[in-house]
Amino acid sequence: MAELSYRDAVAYGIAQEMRRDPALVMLGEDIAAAGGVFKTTVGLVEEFGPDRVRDTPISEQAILGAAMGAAMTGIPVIAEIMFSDFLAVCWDMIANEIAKSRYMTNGQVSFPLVIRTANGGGARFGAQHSQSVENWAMMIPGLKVVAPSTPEDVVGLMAASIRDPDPVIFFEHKSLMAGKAEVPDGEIVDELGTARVVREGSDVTIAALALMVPRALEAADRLAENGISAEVIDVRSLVPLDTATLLSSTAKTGRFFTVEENPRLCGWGAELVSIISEEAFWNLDGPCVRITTPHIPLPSAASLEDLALPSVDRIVETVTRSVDGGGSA
Amino acid sequence: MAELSYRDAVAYGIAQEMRRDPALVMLGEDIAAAGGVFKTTVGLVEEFGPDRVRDTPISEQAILGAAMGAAMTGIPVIAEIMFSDFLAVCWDMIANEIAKSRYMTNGQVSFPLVIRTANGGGARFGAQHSQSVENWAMMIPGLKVVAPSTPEDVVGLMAASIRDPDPVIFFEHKSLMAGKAEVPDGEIVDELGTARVVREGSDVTIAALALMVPRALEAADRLAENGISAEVIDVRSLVPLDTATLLSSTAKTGRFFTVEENPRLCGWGAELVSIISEEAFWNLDGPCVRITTPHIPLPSAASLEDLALPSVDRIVETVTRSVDGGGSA
Amino acid sequence: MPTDPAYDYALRPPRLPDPEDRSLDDAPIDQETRLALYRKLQELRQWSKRAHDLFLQNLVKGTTHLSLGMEAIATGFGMALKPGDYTFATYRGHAHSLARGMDPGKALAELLGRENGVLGGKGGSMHLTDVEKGMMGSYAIIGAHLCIANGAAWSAKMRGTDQVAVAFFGDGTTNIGAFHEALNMAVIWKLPVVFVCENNLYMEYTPIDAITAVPNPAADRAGAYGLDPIIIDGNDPDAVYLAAVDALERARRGDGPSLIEAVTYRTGGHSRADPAKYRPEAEVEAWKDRDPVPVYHQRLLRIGVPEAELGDITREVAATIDAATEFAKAGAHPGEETLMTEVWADGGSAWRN
Amino acid sequence: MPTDPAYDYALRPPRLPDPEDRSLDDAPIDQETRLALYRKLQELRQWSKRAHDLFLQNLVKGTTHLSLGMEAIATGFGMALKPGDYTFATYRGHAHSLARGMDPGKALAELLGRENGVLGGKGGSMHLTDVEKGMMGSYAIIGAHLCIANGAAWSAKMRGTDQVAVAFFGDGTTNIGAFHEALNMAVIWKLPVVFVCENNLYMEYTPIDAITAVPNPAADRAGAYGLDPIIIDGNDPDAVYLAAVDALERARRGDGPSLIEAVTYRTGGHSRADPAKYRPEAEVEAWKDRDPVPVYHQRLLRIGVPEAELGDITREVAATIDAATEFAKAGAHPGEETLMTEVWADGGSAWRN
Ligand SMILES: Cc1ncc(C[n+]2csc(CCOP(=O)(O)OP(=O)(O)O)c2C)c(N)n1
Ligand SMILES: Cc1ncc(C[n+]2csc(CCOP(=O)(O)OP(=O)(O)O)c2C)c(N)n1
Ligand SMILES: [Mg+2]
Ligand SMILES: [Mg+2]
Repeated sequence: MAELSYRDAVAYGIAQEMRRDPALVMLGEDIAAAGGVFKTTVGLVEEFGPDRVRDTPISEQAILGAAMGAAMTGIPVIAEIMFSDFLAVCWDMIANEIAKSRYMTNGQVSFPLVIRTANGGGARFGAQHSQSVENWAMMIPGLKVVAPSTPEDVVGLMAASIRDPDPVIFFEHKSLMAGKAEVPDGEIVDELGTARVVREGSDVTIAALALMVPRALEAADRLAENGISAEVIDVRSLVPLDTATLLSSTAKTGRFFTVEENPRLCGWGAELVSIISEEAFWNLDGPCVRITTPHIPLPSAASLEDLALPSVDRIVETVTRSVDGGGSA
Repeated sequence: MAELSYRDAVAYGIAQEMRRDPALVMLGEDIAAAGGVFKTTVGLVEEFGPDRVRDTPISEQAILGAAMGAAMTGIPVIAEIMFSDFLAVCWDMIANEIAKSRYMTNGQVSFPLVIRTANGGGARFGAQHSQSVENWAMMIPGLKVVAPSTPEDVVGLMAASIRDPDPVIFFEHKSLMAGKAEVPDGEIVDELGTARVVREGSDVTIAALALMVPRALEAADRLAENGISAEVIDVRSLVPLDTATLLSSTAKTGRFFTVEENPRLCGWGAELVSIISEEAFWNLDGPCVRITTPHIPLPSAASLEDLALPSVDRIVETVTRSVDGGGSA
Repeated sequence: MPTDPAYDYALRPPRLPDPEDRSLDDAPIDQETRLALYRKLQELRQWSKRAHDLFLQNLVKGTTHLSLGMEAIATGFGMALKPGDYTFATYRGHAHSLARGMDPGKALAELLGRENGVLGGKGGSMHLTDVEKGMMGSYAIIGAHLCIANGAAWSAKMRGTDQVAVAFFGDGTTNIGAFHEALNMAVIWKLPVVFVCENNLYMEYTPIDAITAVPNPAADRAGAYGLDPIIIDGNDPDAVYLAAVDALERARRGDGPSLIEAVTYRTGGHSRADPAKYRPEAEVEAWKDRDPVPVYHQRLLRIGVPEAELGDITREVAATIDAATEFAKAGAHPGEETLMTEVWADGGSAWRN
Repeated sequence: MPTDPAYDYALRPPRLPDPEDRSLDDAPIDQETRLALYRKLQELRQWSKRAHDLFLQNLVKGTTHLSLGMEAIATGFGMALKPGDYTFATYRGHAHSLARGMDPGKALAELLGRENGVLGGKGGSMHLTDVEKGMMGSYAIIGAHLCIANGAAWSAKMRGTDQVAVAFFGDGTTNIGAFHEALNMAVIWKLPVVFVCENNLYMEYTPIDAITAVPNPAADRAGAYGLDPIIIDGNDPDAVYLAAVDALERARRGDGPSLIEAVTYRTGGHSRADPAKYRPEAEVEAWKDRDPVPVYHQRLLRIGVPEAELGDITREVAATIDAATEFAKAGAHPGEETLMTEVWADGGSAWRN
């Protein structure tokens, strides 16, 4: 049992897998000697050498092309795209090539490939370096999508993503990097497609992801003081999606909320709400409510960014108001 | 009153606006002498000359960069991206630059800019030339999103999009191109953010877009034979979204369905269902149900593509089963 | 297979290949190889014509991009590539697929959207792939596959094999960003990859000169990556073969990538929808004289191959293509049972439990 | 402002600028202009240092990318540009913004995330923009703004003005696809645009040579677009000014774009998070001798400007920067009332009725 920061858990998880599979390689900008701009790959080039931990030019299309070509010819690859906002400059590689090629070729190729990227706000980096784009990935058939909220999950889901023979987009949250937690000794391998009930409750279900998980948990504490018992689910994996856990929790509580950092329209919460409101309709005691970043680009100033991202206060107020009045967000 | 194909309506609508505003220009691949690969820009270079209707290299980032830079310095622009799948190669320009720059600069710049693109399936073009990506655009704050289903709407919404001072993504559906309809004489200018009830009904509300509108209408005919009165709404504009029309129809019918061509996860239907199931919850007599393309890349073979896209049969069956049993899609 | 490295196959200016040029008659290529080149050329030509006939019969539903007139490039490279090598092509990838040994029947069946197609009907005309044969895919969005070819080359290098990846693309593709990123990475990582620009003078309907800052869209960019400019007659199977052998050898030696511009012309339209009316008639006529099939036929006659032998090859190929057509037409239309398969490596498409 | 076109300001090999080089002392630039250059240089330097101090006081919350050591480029161009011209910069855009006349207080306030910031706190350090001054934005994702600058240049051409657009970017940016697309389009459309590569030898933490196929990342690519390779000493305000005047003239004459590689070095880290330990100490030392402020100071003394005059300028600038700091610190933190404004041209952000 060692205490590990979320940041360090990234390199820890990758190292576990690079030791296990000598074929596994990594590429990205400034990931080798510099250890990554978020210091998430510190020590890897020292242990595994520059052929396995490879610096690249600022050529995101070439990075993912190299990753794709290597993966489809038998080399498992981890590619880093520094900020998730930059997925946009190589979106063709992700959405049109990597995601579709297995289906298009009727299964002739596989893509043991993980695209890691720093996602999310809270660092006052402004609209082009703060986005939560997990919904971009979720909407593309052929991609698996993971977003851990704890150091242990970083390690375990990293291992699961690397071992998965399909392409996984792995979102590391910028504002969770510094957080520390105990991580068990020995090999850690988690399972994709499994949500986790991180707090049990009986009145409402709150589904959250990444940075929103600790906020939902804190909100649940405050809601408990107000007499509302909230069950909090860390969704962890958007694709595959653990609908069973979401549906059974909602069947129990009768109320479903999401806490989302992505902007409002077509977020992952819209998908979850649609599933719940179709399949658990007769269990619902009131409307499903999404607590999201408003549908605006993210502002840079600290005071504005704090207003934009879902806060503990906003979660508490929205859930309370909704439970009390059956109203809207 | 003249009969116009959807295809011809595109050039007709653009010409109306180019005559009105001598500053308006257009650029894209093979749009000038060739008249566009879908023949949607035939005659424009002849009337307005090669300086206003400009062929480009295969450089989608440069195309949209040119459009953005021109728009922000006072020249209204229409940019064509040949197939909507190719939005992925210039997604950074759209999602990170064009959509965000007004907000980031606190309103210093405007983008009188329309990005036209051929969207959707049914042409047996395979996974990289058949996507419905209107949900990609809807999820980005700062973009307006339009998808007409009739020749008259093509003309009127094109004019509204061009006159709008904000960036609009204008989706032209490949499989509607050949369809003809009467279009009134004289100037036609429609309004963004207005859905249209294209068939009134009392039992269920069906929201559809583009190619799915005629299918929903045909399904409504068949449902009527089965004793189900369907109200069909052509959503037309995803951003701004006419929630008033959707909510009031659902308040009347008590049941809400979407017919969507985009793949299932995080489609525009998920957003609509989330809005309805939050704000019209107490009006609902049963679950909201989405009828979508499954969450797979689109296959090329005619037999497979027909199975993938929502068909009239599937709409009829799903609505009937749901109304009868309250069940799922 | 090794050729005389000093042999000069480069296209001399003017850029238009000269059909009267006899200089490659005595190229260091043995007759057996040349007959194999001729057979391959016939196969690609006859297959493409058959695909065209099948459109006209309305049996091909989507779009299709033929290589009619351009087959010498796929032919020359197809002959020079070794079994383990990797080919990456565009939507105009039929010739390259067949040149690697894809079954012509399964290829046609794919165009017809049949279950017995090489992709079970899922991919279609623009995505022909046959991984077993080293045909790593046909990519329909301009640019990406140059980057992907790098990845396969990188993989070969990491695995310590002598495999080479070859990416074929058009003149128009040299103006998209991915071209630039791919070339730079290939050079800095010294990857065993060969980039082959099929310069058919048109990007779809627009002449390439109208939209490109330099006259030779690929060769004039070679220097930007420290590479040699190489321009060859893309209508001459011998010139292509010699250039291919050199570039592949260079890659196998560990000397890194090459960029080859093969000048050619397509006889037909860009795709089935295109009557190709935008081209000056004189240009079309001039290139008719350079059609690789009769031009190569003449060379073989000049170097002493009996006409009858060439006739036999042509007829044998015709029989193959007929059989392939029958095979394709006999295929069933794929149904519900395959729609949802092969999104994931487990064979399925489940995104939820 | 017109300079002697024959005057040679190009950097001679070796690439490292030589601080002992006296050849530009007699460059055809009048003393008034040179004093203005010196004042601008001081302003950019002192402002950047102040921004750095404000981090250390933990008043700047996000990231920041300073131009310390690189200010001569913004200075030289800032002087050569006319009021209507367009500047497009990167996240490292403070110097370029100030060089166009952005209010130094509003610029600092933006870094501090205040309501009185030039963007009301919405954009932050990486997005400084002042459209009234021709500062058309700072773009934080590599590559895009070269394409956007083309658009502004195209617009100027369509409107028949003589405006020129200038895009500044780093050495690392030459390896992204958008660079290639932008250059090609600028040339074929003969746009009045100047591309200025600030080659500070590093892409973030990685030496540019390690990841680039050619030694001069911009100049060695010029030929790929039919442009002349131009390399200048980016630490010499006079060299930059002369090159800028030439390139702007060329653009205004209708002769199309230029690509200029200005060699420079940043004194500090890539961004506030970076201690810049990855650089060899000898290299850092060597470049200290080439710091544009003392080097230019020496030149002005050599050509007869009294030391006292330079001292006055320095002190006047210091007073401005102090006032700017007070202005910035006094700003309020923006609140709820601005969060949802200016998504759309109507000033609001409504996406529904
Ligand atoms: C990114 C992208 N933009 C546009 C297209 C549409 N498109 C298909 S083929 C083609 C022309 C390609 O020209 P070239 O590279 O010369 O190849 P050729 O077809 O002549 O073999 C275009 C523009 C595309 N497939 N991908
Ligand atoms: C598309 C993209 N990839 C990566 C980054 C992250 N990044 C920011 S600055 C930078 C280095 C840029 O180097 P260079 O172009 O030389 O400019 P410099 O910072 O040295 O001025 C990188 C990689 C980015 N902003 N955008
Ligand atoms: Mg071509
Ligand atoms: Mg740099």
